[in-house]
Amino acid sequence: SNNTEEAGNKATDETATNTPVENEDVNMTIAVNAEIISLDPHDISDTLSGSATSTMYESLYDYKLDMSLEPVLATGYDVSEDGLEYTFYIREGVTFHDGTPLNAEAVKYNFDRVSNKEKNLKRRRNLLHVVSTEVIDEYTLLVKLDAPFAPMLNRIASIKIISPAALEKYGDKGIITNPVGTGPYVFEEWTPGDKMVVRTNENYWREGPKIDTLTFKPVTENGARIAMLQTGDADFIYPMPTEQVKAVEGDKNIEVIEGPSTIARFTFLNMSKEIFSDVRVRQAINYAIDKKAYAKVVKSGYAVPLTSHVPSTITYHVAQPEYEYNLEKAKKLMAEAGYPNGFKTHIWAPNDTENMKGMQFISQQLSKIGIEVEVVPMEEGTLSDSIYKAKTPEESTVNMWYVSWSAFDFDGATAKLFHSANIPPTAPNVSYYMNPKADELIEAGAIEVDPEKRAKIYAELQEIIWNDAPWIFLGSDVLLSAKRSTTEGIFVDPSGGIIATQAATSK
Amino acid sequence: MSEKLLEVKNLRTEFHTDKGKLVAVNDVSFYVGKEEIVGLVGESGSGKSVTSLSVLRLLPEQGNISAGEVLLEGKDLLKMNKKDIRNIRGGDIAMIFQDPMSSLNPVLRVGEQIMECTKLHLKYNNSQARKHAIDMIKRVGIPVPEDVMNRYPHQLSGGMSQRIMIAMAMSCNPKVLIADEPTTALDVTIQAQVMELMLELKEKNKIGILLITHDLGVVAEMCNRVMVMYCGRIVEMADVFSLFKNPLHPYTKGLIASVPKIGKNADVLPYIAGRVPDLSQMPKGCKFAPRCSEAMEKCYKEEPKLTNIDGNRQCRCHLIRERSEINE
Amino acid sequence: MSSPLIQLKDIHKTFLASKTLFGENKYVHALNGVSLEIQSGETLSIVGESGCGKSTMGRILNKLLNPDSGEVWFENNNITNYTPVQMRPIRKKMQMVFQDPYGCLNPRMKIKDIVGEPLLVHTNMSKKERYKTVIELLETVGLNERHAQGYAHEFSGGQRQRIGIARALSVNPRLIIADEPVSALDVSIQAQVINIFKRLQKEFNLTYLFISHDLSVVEVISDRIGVMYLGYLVEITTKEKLYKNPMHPYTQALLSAVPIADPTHRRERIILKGDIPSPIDMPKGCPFSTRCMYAKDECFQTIPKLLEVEPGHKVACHLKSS
Amino acid sequence: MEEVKMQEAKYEDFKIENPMKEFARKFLKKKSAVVSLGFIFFLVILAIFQPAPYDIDETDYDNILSEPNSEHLFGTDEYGRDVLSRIITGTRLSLSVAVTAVTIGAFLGSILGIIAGYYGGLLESLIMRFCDILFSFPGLLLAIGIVAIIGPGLTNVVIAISIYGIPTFTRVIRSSTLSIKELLYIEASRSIGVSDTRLLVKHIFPGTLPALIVTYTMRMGTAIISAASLSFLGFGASPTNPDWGAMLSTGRDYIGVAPHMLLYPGLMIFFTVLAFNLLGDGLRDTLDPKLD
Amino acid sequence: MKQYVLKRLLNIIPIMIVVSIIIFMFIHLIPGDPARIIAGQKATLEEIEIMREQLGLNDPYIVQYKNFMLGILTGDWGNSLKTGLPVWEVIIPRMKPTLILAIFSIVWSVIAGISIGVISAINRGKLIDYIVMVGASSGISLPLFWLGLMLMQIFSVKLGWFPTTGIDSLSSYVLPSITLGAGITAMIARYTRSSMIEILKENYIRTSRAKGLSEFIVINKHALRNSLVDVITIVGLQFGFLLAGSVLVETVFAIPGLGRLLIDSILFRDYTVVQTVLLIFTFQFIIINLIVDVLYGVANPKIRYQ
Ligand SMILES: Nc1ncnc2c1ncn2[C@@H]1O[C@H](COP(=O)(O)OP(=O)(O)OP(=O)(O)O)[C@@H](O)[C@H]1O
Ligand SMILES: Nc1ncnc2c1ncn2[C@@H]1O[C@H](COP(=O)(O)OP(=O)(O)OP(=O)(O)O)[C@@H](O)[C@H]1O
Ligand SMILES: [Mg+2]
Ligand SMILES: [Mg+2]
Repeated sequence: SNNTEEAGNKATDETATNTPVENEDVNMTIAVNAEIISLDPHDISDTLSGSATSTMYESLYDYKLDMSLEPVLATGYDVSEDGLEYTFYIREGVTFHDGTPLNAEAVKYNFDRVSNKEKNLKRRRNLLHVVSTEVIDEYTLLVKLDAPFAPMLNRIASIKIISPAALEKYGDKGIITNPVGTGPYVFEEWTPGDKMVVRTNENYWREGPKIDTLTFKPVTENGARIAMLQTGDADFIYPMPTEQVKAVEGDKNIEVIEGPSTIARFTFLNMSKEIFSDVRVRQAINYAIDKKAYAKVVKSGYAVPLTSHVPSTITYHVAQPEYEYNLEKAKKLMAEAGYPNGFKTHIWAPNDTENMKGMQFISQQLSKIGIEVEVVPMEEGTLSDSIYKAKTPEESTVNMWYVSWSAFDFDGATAKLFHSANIPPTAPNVSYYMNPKADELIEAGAIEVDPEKRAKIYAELQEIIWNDAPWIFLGSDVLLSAKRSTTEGIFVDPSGGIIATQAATSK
Repeated sequence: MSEKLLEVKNLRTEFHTDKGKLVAVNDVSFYVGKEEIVGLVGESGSGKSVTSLSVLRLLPEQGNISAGEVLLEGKDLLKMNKKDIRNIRGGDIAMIFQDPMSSLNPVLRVGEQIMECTKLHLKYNNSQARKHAIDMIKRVGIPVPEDVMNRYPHQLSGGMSQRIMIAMAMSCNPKVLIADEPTTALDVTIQAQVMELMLELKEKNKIGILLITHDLGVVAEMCNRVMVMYCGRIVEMADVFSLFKNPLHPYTKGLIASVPKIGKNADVLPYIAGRVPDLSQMPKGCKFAPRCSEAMEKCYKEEPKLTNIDGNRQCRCHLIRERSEINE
Repeated sequence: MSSPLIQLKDIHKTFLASKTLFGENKYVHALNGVSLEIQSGETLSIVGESGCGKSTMGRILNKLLNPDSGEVWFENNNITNYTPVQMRPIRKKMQMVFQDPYGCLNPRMKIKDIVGEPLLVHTNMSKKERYKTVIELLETVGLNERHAQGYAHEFSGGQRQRIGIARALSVNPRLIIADEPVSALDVSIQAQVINIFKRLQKEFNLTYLFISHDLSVVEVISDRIGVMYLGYLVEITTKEKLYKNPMHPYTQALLSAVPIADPTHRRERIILKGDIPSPIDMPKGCPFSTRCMYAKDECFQTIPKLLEVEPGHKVACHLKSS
Repeated sequence: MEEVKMQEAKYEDFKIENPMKEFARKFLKKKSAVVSLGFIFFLVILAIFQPAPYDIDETDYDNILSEPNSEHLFGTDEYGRDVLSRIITGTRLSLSVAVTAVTIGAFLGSILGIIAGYYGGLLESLIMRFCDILFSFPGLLLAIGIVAIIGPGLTNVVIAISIYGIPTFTRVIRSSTLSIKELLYIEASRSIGVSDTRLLVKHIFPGTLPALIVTYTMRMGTAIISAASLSFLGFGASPTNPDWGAMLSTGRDYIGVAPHMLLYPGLMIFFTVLAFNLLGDGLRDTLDPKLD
Repeated sequence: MKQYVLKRLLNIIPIMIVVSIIIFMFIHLIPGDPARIIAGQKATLEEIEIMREQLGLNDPYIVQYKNFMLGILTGDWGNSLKTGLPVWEVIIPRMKPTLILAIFSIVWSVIAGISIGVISAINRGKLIDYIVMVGASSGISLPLFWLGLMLMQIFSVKLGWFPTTGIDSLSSYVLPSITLGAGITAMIARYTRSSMIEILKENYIRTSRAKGLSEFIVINKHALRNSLVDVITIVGLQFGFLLAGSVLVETVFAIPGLGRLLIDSILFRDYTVVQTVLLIFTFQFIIINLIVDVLYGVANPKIRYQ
C-alpha cells in the first residue's frame, strides 16, 4: 500500500508542478456586448473595434481619461497662424511589432491611405480637410489643410498608425486579420465573431501592461456576461447592465465602476412636421418629461440629465437652464400652440429592450399632456431605411426618433445633427433643424482656432439650440463597467472605449 | 381415445375495457390428445383466438384468466412462474398464427428468427442452430433453404411465410401445436399445401394439434375431433364424422347448412339470421337463443349446461338436455 | 344473343410496383390482354387467387382505372376515353359493391346519407323524396328505418354489405360489379347476402360481374365463370361445364383444392407445387407453366391464347389448343 | 339433412352510439389531457374577462422591481407595474397571437395539403417542393427572416409564425389525405360518380379532421414558444404590450435583481405550452389519427 | 443504392438554384441599406454612395444575381460586407462550434430520448410512464433561452460546475447541448413511445413471445429494432429544430456559431454572409435528409431489397 501511496503522491506532484507551467501566462478576459467588426483601425466606425485595435495600435495624439489630448506617437506639434499647416514631431525610437521603425514616412503612408478616396475607408471623413502630407525629415511631418479646421488635432487622434511594411505585405484586406502596430499588445489571434487575443508587447516603448495575454470576448446576453464576471471567467465586463448592478452589489469579488460619458440621449422632433413646427410644442414636451424618472427607470439611475445638446464631458459645454418637470407649464404651452387636447404621433427606435424601454417611457410621460405616442420599434436596418429614404423634408415620415449620439469634440457632436445641410438623406439632422443663425455659428466654430473665441461661439450656439428645443433633451449616460476586484488598470473612457494599456491583475 | 396431452378445464378469460369487464371465454374445457387434430370452429369473435392465447398466457395486457386450469401432461401452466412458462412456450407448446406475413419480424432475417428458438430451448450454439434451421426449412418443403435463411420476411410469399412459421414452431419438437387459423389468409391452392404439410407433421412427430378455424371445409378434411364455439362457450363437441353427419346443436346445424356445397346447392341458401352478439350486450339465457329457430321460453331465461351425450359427445342446448335427461 | 352489355377488349394494365428507393422502378403486370363480354341479365363470375387482377378488372370496367391499352365498351359505346363528366350518366347504370364491408362505408356519415348519395349525385330528388327512397331501399335489403340513422361502425359485416348493396341499387343500375362481396363474411351470414343478390337480380333484371376467390360460392350465383391466373383469363365457360369438365390444369387444381365440408368425402387432391409467381417478374411462357404438372417445352416459351375449344368454352392452354 | 329455417333476429341487433359520446368517454380517461383542457379553459376565461387587480399601465416609480408581496403577488416590474396584472391581461394577447397565427397556417396549409394529396402530379410536386424549401430553413430562422422583411411587431409576428406553420399543416394534411384517398369508401363514392369537390369536402376533409385537430393543438404550443423566442431576439412584440414573451424578454435583463420578472412569465408560457401539448397528446390518443 | 444516392445528389443542383434565387430575393426584399449600415451612423452621403458603388448595390438585381451566381461558380463567394473578410474566412471558424453543439445535442437526445420512450412504452399507463411523459412534454414546452439562462444560473453561477459561456473546452458545450437537446429528447421520447406501443401490438411481437423469448429480448431485439426504423426519420426532422434552436442557444451561451452569425448578419445586412449561410443551411438540410433516407433504407430491409 505504501507503493500506491507513493505513486499517488507522485501523480499529484506532477500535476502540481505541471499546473504552474500551464498557468505561467497571466491571462485576462474582457467580456463585451458586441462583436469586433474589423481590426483595420482605418476602416472602423464602432467603438468596440476601436477599443480592440487600440490595444495594438497607437496614434500621434490620443485622449486621456478626461478627454483631453496627450501626445503618444508624436512628441508635439505646431500649427501655422492661418491654421492651414500642422507640423508633427514624431517620437523617435519606436518600432512596429514587425520591427519596422516608426518615422514620418510611415505616418505619411498611413495618412495617405486614409485620405485615399478610392479606398473609401471609414476614417477618411476625419481627414477630409487634408490636402497633402509632406515628409520634412525623418521625424517631422507636415500636414496641409484646405481650410482652417479647429478640431483637427482631435481628428488626427483618430488615425492609428499601421506598419507600412505590413500594409505592403498583407494588403488592404489582409491587414484586417494581421494587425501590426506599435501598441502595448501584439496580435495573437482573432476569430471573427468570437474572441480576439493579444499578447503583451515585450518591446513596448513605454511601460506597458503587466499581464501576458488579454482577450476580448463578445457576450451579447447581459445575464451571461455578468455570470462570467461572477464566476471569474471574465476579469472585466463592459458594459455592465445597469439593471443588474444590485445583483452584484453584495459580491466582494466584483467592483462596479461608474464614469461620465460623451453619450447624449435624446429624441429628435421632426420640425418639418406640422405638430412639431411650433417651438411651444417642443418646449412643452421637454417640460412634460421627468428626466430624473427617465434616469431611474430607463437607465436604472445611471444617467445624468442633459444640460445642453452636448454632454458635460465635451469641451466647450455650457450648462443651460433646466427644462424642469412641470406639467402645468407644458399643458399651458400646448394650449397656446393650439393643442389643448394634444395630438397623435409616433416614436421610432431600434427594437432592443433598452430602446424600447426608452420609447415606452416617453410615450407614458407624454400621454399626461394628451400626446398619444405610438411606440414603433424597428429592426435597425429598417429604421435607417425609413429615415434616410426621404429625399426632402416633405417626404419624411419620421416624427420622433429616440436615439443617442456620441462624439469626441463639440463639432462632432453638433454639425451633423443641427446644420441645415445635414438633413436626411445627407446626415442625421432628423429634426430637420434649419436655423441660419445656428448654421453660421456651427461653421464659424469649426474654423476658429482660438479656443476662447470658439468657446464664445459655442456658448451662443448652445443657447440657441437649447431654446429652440429641436430635441427632447433626456440625459447623458453614466458608463458602467465592472471588474473582478483583482483587476487593475483597465478603464472605460467617456466615449465608451476600453483602455487596457496598463492592465494588471493580482489573481 | 388417446392420452390427454393438453387439457383445459373450465377456462374463463376476461377483458378489462373501457366498456367494463367482458367475458370473452367462459367455462371452456377440452383436451388435445397425442397424434390428434382437434378443431375449434366458430364465427368471428366467438373467442377462438382468446382461448388459444390463454393456454400460453399470451393475452394482451387488458386480458386476464380468472378461472380454470391449463394442464400440460398434468402440470398447470396457469400456476407456473414466468420463467417456467417461457420454457413451455415454443418448447413443449408451439403456436402459429393466422397472418403469417405479419407474424414474422420484418427487420430480422428468417434464419435468425428460426435459430432463436433452438438456441433458447435446446441451447444450441450458432452452427448447430443453423444446421437445424436449414433442416427444418427443408422439411417444410422449401427447396433452397440456405437462400431462404438469409431472406427477410417481406421477400417471402404468404405460403412460404406460413411454412417458415411452421418450421419455426416445429423446430423444438413441441408436443402440442396450436394453430390459429393457419390457412385463412392463404389462397386455396396454397392452403391445400399447408394442410398437407400439417397432416404429415402430425403423423411423423406424433404431436397433438389444436386447429382453430372458421372454415368447416378445413375441419372436415383435417380434424379428428371438433369443438364448436359460440360467444365464448363451447356449444358442441364431437368427432368429426358424427358432427357433420348428425349435428345436435341448432347453431352447428345452421353453420353446416349454410356452407355452399358445389353441386348440391339449393336455389336459396340456408343461413343463420342475426349476428353474434357483442360481448358487452350478451343476452341472458342461452346465448344463441335470439338467433335460434327452435328457441323455447326457457332458452331466454336459463343458460343450458354442457351435457355429455353418448359418452364422447357434448352439447350445450336445452333441447338436447331434455332429450338426454329423458334418455337417462 | 343480343349485343353484350359490357365488353373488355384486350385490356393491359400495369402498376408502378412502388417507387423503390434504390434501383430502378419495377412494374406489376396486373392485367395482360384480358377480353371478355357480359350479356345483359347474366351473371359472370371471375375467380382466381389473390393478386391475379380480379379487382383491377372490376375497376377498369367501372373506369375507376384507365387501362394501359385495350378498350372498354358499354352498351355499344366505347367508353375507354370518356372524361369523368361523360362517365357520370354511365356510372348511374353500373354500380359497385366492394369486398371490405368495413372500409367501403364512410365512418363519418349516417347510413341514410351513404345510401342516398348516388341519388343526390344523379337525380334531382328533394330531400324528402330521397329519404323515402332510402328507406325503401333499406327495406329491400332487409333493414329498416331505424338503421338509417346509424353510423357504419354500429353494424355487423353482413348488415354493412347489405347497406352497400342498397347504395348500389339506389339509382336502378343495369350492371353491378361486386368485388368479393362475401369474402369477409362469416359463413352463416355469407349465405344471407348471396340470397339477396340472387333475389335482386330477378326483381330488378340486373347484370352481375361477380368477383370471388371461392369456387363454392360462385357456383350458387353464376351463369358463366371465368378463371384468372396472374393477370390472364385462362378459362371461361358456363358454370355447368366448368365444374363438370374443367379444362385448364389450373382450374382443375383449384377445384380439387377447395375443402369440402364433408369428412366422408376426403379424397386425393392435386397439390400444386410452389407459389404463384410475382406479377412483377412474369414467367416467359404460359403464366401457369411454373406450377403446371403437364408443362411442355412450348409452355415455357410461348403464351397460349384464349381459344374456344368447345362451343362456349374458352381455354388458354397449349395442351388443349393443339 | 334438415333445413334450417330462416328467421330475423329477435333481439336488438343494433345500437346507436353517438360518436361524440364515445369520444368524450375515451377522452375523459386521459387525466392529463382533461386537466390541460381545464387549464386552457381557465386561460380563456382570463383572456375574456381579464380580472387584473391593477391597471397594467399604471406606473409607480417609487415601487419598481419590488419582490412578490401581499400587494403585488408576482411583484412589480421596472416601471413599478403589477406583474400579475400584466400576465393576466397578457393572456388575451399571447393566446390570440398563437390562435390567429396557427389558424391562418392551418387554413392555408390544409388547403395546400388537401390539394396536393388529392390531385397529385405536378401540382403536388410544386406544393411539396415549396414546403421542402420552407422546411429547409429552420422554423424560427424563417420567422426571423420574415420579420426582418416586414418588420417587427405583433401583426408581423403573427404573419411570420403562420407562414412557417404552413408546411407542417400541408404535410400532415397531405399524408392524411393520401391515406384516406386510398380508402375503399372513397373509391366507392367515386364509383358512384361523386364529383371531386363533393368528395373533397364531404368525404376527405372530415377524414383529415382528427389529424388537423391534433396538429392544431400541438402547433399552439410551438406558436407560443416561437412568439416568445422572437421577442427574445428582439423581433417580437413591443414591450408596451403585456405579451408574455415580451415580458420574459425584458425580464431577463433583471435576472439577478428581480428574478420574479423572468420566472412568472416563463412559468406562464411553460404551463400554457405544456397544457396544449398534453391536450394534443390526449386528443391524438383518442382520435388516433396517423401522423408522420 | 449507389445509383440512388447519385440521383439524389444530382437532384440537389436544381433545388439549390431555386433556393439561391429565393434567398437572393429574400435578401433584397429586406429593407435596409447595407451601405449605410456599414458606413455607420456618422457617415456622409458621399461615403455611402461610394460604398454602394463598390458593393455593386447600384446594379440591377439581375446583374447582382448574375454576379452572385458567377462568383459561386468560380469559387469567389465575395467578401463579408461587415468585416471585409472573404466570406469563407468568416464562416468556416463559425461552423465548428455549431457542428459540435449539434452533434453533442443530437447524440445525447437520441440516447436519452429512445431510452425514455422505451421505458415509458413498456410501462404504459403506469405511474412511471406518466411522470416520464409529462417530463418529456415539459421538455418541448420550455422556451429554450429561458432554460439556458436558468441552467447557467444554477450550474455555472451557483454551483460552478461548467463554464458560463464560450467554447474553450468541451465542458463548455455541456450546458448548451443540454439546453438544445431537451426539446429534441422530448420529441424523440414521445415518438419512440408511440411507435413502441404500436409495435408491441404487432403480431410478430406475439410470435416472439410465443417462442418463449424473455421480455428483455422481445423489447430490445424485436420491438426496438423495428421502432428505430421509424425513429430515424423523426431524428432527421429534428435537425431543422436543431439549427433554429442553435440561434437561441448560441446567443445565450455566447457561442460563436453559424446561427448567431446568421442573425447578426441579417441585422447588419451583410448580404454576402447571409446568402452563403442560408445556402449552407439548405445544403446541409438536403444532405441530412439524404442521409436519413439512406439510413432508413439500410435499417429497413423492406426498402433495402426492393
Ligand atoms: N384486447 C381485447 N380487448 C377487448 N376485447 C377483446 C380483446 N381481444 C379480443 N377481445 C374480444 O374477445 C372476443 C373473442 O375474440 P377472439 O379474437 O378470440 O375471436 P375469434 O374467435 O378468434 O375471432 P376471429 O375469427 O375473428 O379471429 C371478441 O368479442 C373480441 O371483441
Ligand atoms: N394501385 C395499385 N398500385 C400498384 N399495384 C397494384 C395496385 N392495384 C393493384 N395492384 C397490383 O396488381 C395486382 C392485381 O391486383 P388486384 O387487386 O386486381 O388483385 P385481386 O385479384 O383483386 O386480388 P385480391 O384477391 O387480393 O383482391 C396485384 O399484384 C396488386 O398488387
Ligand atoms: Mg381469431
Ligand atoms: Mg381484389
